[in-house]
Amino acid sequence: MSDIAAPSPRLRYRRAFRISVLLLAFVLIVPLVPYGLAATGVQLTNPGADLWREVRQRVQPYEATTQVKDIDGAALINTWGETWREFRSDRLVPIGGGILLGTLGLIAAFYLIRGRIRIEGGRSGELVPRFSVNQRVVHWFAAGLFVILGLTGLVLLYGRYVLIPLLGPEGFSATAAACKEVHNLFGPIFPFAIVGLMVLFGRGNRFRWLDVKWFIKAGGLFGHRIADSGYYNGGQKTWFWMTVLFGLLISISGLVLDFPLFGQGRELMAAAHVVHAVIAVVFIAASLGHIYIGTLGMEGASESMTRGYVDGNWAKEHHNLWYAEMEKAGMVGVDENALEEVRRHDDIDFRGFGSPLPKGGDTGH
Amino acid sequence: MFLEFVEGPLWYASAAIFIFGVSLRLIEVLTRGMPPDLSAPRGPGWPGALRTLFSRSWTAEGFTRGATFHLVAGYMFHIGLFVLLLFAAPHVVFLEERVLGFGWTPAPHWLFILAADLAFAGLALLWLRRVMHPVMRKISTFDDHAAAILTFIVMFTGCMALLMSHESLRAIHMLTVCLLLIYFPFSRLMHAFTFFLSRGFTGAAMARKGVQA
Amino acid sequence: MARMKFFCDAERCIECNGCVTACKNVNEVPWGINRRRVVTINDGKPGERSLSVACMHCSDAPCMAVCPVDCFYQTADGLVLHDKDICIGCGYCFYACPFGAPQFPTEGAFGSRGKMDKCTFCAGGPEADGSAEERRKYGANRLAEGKLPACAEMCATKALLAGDADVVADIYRERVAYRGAAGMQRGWGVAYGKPGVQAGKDMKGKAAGKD
Amino acid sequence: MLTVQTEHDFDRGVAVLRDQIDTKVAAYFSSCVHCGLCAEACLFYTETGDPRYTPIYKVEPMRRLWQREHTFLGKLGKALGLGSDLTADDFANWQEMTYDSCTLCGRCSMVCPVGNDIAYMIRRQREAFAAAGYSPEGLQGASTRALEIGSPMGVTLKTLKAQIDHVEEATGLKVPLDVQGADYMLLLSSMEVVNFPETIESLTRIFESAGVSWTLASQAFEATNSGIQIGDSKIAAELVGRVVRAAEELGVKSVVSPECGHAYMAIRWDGPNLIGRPYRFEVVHILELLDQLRAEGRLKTEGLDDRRLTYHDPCQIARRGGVLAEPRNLLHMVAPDYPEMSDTGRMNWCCGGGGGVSANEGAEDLRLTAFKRKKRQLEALNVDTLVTACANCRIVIEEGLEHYEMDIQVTGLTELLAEHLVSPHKPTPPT
Repeated sequence: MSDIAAPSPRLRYRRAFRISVLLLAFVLIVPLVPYGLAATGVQLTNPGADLWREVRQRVQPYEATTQVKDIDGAALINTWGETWREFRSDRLVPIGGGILLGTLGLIAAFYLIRGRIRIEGGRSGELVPRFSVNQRVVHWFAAGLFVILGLTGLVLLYGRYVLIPLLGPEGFSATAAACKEVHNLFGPIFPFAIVGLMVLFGRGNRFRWLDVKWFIKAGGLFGHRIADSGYYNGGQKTWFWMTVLFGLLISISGLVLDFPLFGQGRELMAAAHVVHAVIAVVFIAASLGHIYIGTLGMEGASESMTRGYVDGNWAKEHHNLWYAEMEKAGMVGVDENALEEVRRHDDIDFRGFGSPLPKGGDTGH
Repeated sequence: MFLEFVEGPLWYASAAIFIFGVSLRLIEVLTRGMPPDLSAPRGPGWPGALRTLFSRSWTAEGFTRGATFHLVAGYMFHIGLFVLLLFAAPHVVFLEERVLGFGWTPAPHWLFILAADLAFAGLALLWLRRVMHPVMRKISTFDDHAAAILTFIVMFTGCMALLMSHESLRAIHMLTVCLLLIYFPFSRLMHAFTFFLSRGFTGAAMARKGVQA
Repeated sequence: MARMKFFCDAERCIECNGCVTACKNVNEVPWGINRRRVVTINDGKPGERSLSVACMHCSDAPCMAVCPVDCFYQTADGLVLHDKDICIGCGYCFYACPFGAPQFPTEGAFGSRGKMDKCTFCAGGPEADGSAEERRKYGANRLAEGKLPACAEMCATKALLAGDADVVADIYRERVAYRGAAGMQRGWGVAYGKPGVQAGKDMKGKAAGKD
Repeated sequence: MLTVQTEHDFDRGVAVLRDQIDTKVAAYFSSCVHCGLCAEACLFYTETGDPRYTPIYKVEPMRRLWQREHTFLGKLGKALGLGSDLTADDFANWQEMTYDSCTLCGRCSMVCPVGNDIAYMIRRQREAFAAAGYSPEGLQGASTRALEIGSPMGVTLKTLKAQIDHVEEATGLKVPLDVQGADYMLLLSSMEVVNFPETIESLTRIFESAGVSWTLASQAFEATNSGIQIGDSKIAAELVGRVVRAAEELGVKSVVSPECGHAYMAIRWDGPNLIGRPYRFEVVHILELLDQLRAEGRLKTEGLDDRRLTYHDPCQIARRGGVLAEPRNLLHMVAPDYPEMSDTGRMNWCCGGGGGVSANEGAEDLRLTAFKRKKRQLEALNVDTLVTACANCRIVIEEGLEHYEMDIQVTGLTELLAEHLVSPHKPTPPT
């Protein structure tokens, strides 16, 4: 050891005492600091603060894990939920209802103003084949499905407001349960019906210049002057393509919702529901028009889908160009049995792709 | 309590009517009598009967064109119905608890859905053709429509009760099932039993002549 | 009447999953149903945090709003419960819920969604309190017995708090104050619509020591 | 003395119809699901498109009776006075469906999914219609002639003898008549005797060169059986009985059924059941006999036929008779690679004139419409010769071809073989 002179003991004690006091003061005061600061309202930043802000603002840069086996388990907050809820409660229900009731109103009004569209020339009694057996079968197959799915769907959408008051919660619960199961079980058949319609009704449904003119004349719905049209008119073609497009979209979105077994998450299903519901409302509204004009709205129209034949004058007045072609093909005024024979052997294709059009004959160009 | 009645007395009653009625109908058919064929046969009849029993499950050679619709829709309906009837989970449970005392593995979810959709689609298509096609419309009787529609209703109510949560729905399904059981023996549905006879008779008769039917 | 709330303190949660276990145990929930789950954020990284999440019993509950059969009801305690006899298992509540609380038995009749199941704040369902029927459908009804939810009681670090909103708030306020942290009532803003209680306001901790 | 019912007697008809519903018919009716597939198999439907010609619809009167008297709901309805019983009008309205539009070809019976033998049912319904007198005049006349003269076409032994003389002149061969103990007793259809005597000539040659011991029977040379066509089992039994008696008197080993469809059906398959006992002799179809001779090497032909020909299966011989391979074996001797028609063998299309339709004047137009099916089949092959083995098919097809102005020769298989026969007795070359 060195021989530097060590400090005197008194000095050593004093230093020790000061240190102790300082330490004590520190120990006593430091814990009070946050209180003091808090009292003065000064904020200290917390290490997790930014993270939590992000979480609450539902931007999700963070990676989350959970031990729970659940598709959306790790998501702390479902960012879509509120949006979807607002869509369903504040838009879909009121606006959808408005559209549907509005359509009914319009149709009623149209009926009151225009009345039933009669066959002006009266019935000629001569038959013109319009839809083959297969076409009619597939049409009614799709139509039946559409009605079942439409009704059950509407019950699920509006039952809470319309049916609970009538049936009571338990009664409606049973109804809704039935509707849900029926809707879910019949749903998957619909795309096949749509494909069937595409296959059997596709022929002759291409849009042409003629259809534009038809639309300009509004199909002659208002003036009594009927617009030119071939086998299908502009309106029918629109309905056909609407059916195909909507049918496929509604089927796809429906399947996403129907089978929650393939790991699709909430967001996807909520989105699918939006698509499904919006299309459904528009589709149903449009179908009301289709049903009206096919039955009550126009004399002689429904027979084409029930018996498969239309009256010659009806054809002349609503599908004049097609009538001309059928006349050329000698297909006017023949009786059912003769037509059965035609269906079999002539070069006019009545089965399968059964539009009664002369082979290759393409109406309305 | 309605459910109790439907699943209890009504169920047993209709099951009894079904069994009694079917046997009655079969006896009635078999007791009509059939004189023995005295002509010298080319070959024994029974192999032909056996053959036709299966051969008529498909269309005759060169006859597919006219029969495609029935072939497809027919199989859709019958296969679907078969799976639904015997392999739908609630049915298996019901059969085990109420009828047989033993059960078996029910069909998985996907198979059930597939079967149900096939059955519904097939039945609907066949009935629609019955209404639309001139031949079927001509030869169809009230019974044909009644049987088809009743079957559809039974399947439909079954589908409604799928959630298996509401007694009322279950009761409705059981009720329609009972109605079907009661109607069955007196209707077109008897073909489920007599087609064995028909195919057999024809097959045997043709085989005696040395023709494959 | 008290307003019952959940609160989970991320600064305390150690992801022991005790709450999850307690919930499953006391409510005897079927396999695959998770009324409560623990979510860990940035696992194994600096700033890792865990949270125990379940139904927050929202004041303006989205599930209630979208249910097509209107099977939800809110108790005087502000708990959002539902009636399984009414529920048809459509899954809408699951789409709408911010917290992913609604659960569905994966194999109901033919795998279509069965009846929804979710946290009841250990308050059972519409059936008579403590009835066997209630227990079968909804699990425990501890509230009726004067107890708090099992998950919170089980929490070893007292990260998960359940009970009267005021009391919970006070406890938290105190922790924050002590911890000197900014408000972090994650979930509250979403569930109860109020902005998070800011530290530093009104320091009278009447629930002090309850911790 | 048996007579043909010509007066309308509805009640008798219903009584008979009742007896006709045996186990088979009952099973068939309770199996039928009215799918309508049989229509697609029936040329009367496919060529007219008239749903009334759906085979199962043709037995609607029988079905109604069955439904009313053999099903619970039917009996109930009857008891409650619901529904309606059969009326004479039903018989009147269904005569066309029972006779004009069905040749009993049995194609429908081959396609029925539940296996109903509809031809069998129609045959049974005819019993009732015949008994009630709701049968076509043509068939009534034919049956009467068959009973009284011995042949539906009024061919007498005298006529036959004349033809025999002609044949013996042409061939210089003896045509054996009433030879005791011959092996084979040959039957002829009056159609052959009158319209196609060349068949007799051909057979005489073939048998001669093959050294077959055969004979004709003056008591029973007629093979056709109008009773089967009109559907009167008593008449049918009487006509079969004549053949059986003759055959057993002459003590022949076998009776040979000629190229005639329903004749074969009558004598081979229905006969024993009609007379109520098995035969003491066997029945073979001429094609079976010829094929046997071919197999034994006793039937030799030379040269191939350069004509483009095909074979038409007579329904009662092929589908309903089981003679399917024999004609093809024989035809291949002279035309090894002739083309078959689209639907052939057991699924062949009828000529449209079988089952008494050709003898039914009222059905002529319908028959010619139905012939369009055969027309299309032939056009598809564009053949110039059609070989068949049924005199009735032959005459019907010739009429059809003439009506549609198609240039196709129709010939019998036996005749064709005779033309190629290796023997000192060449046929007179066709001039």
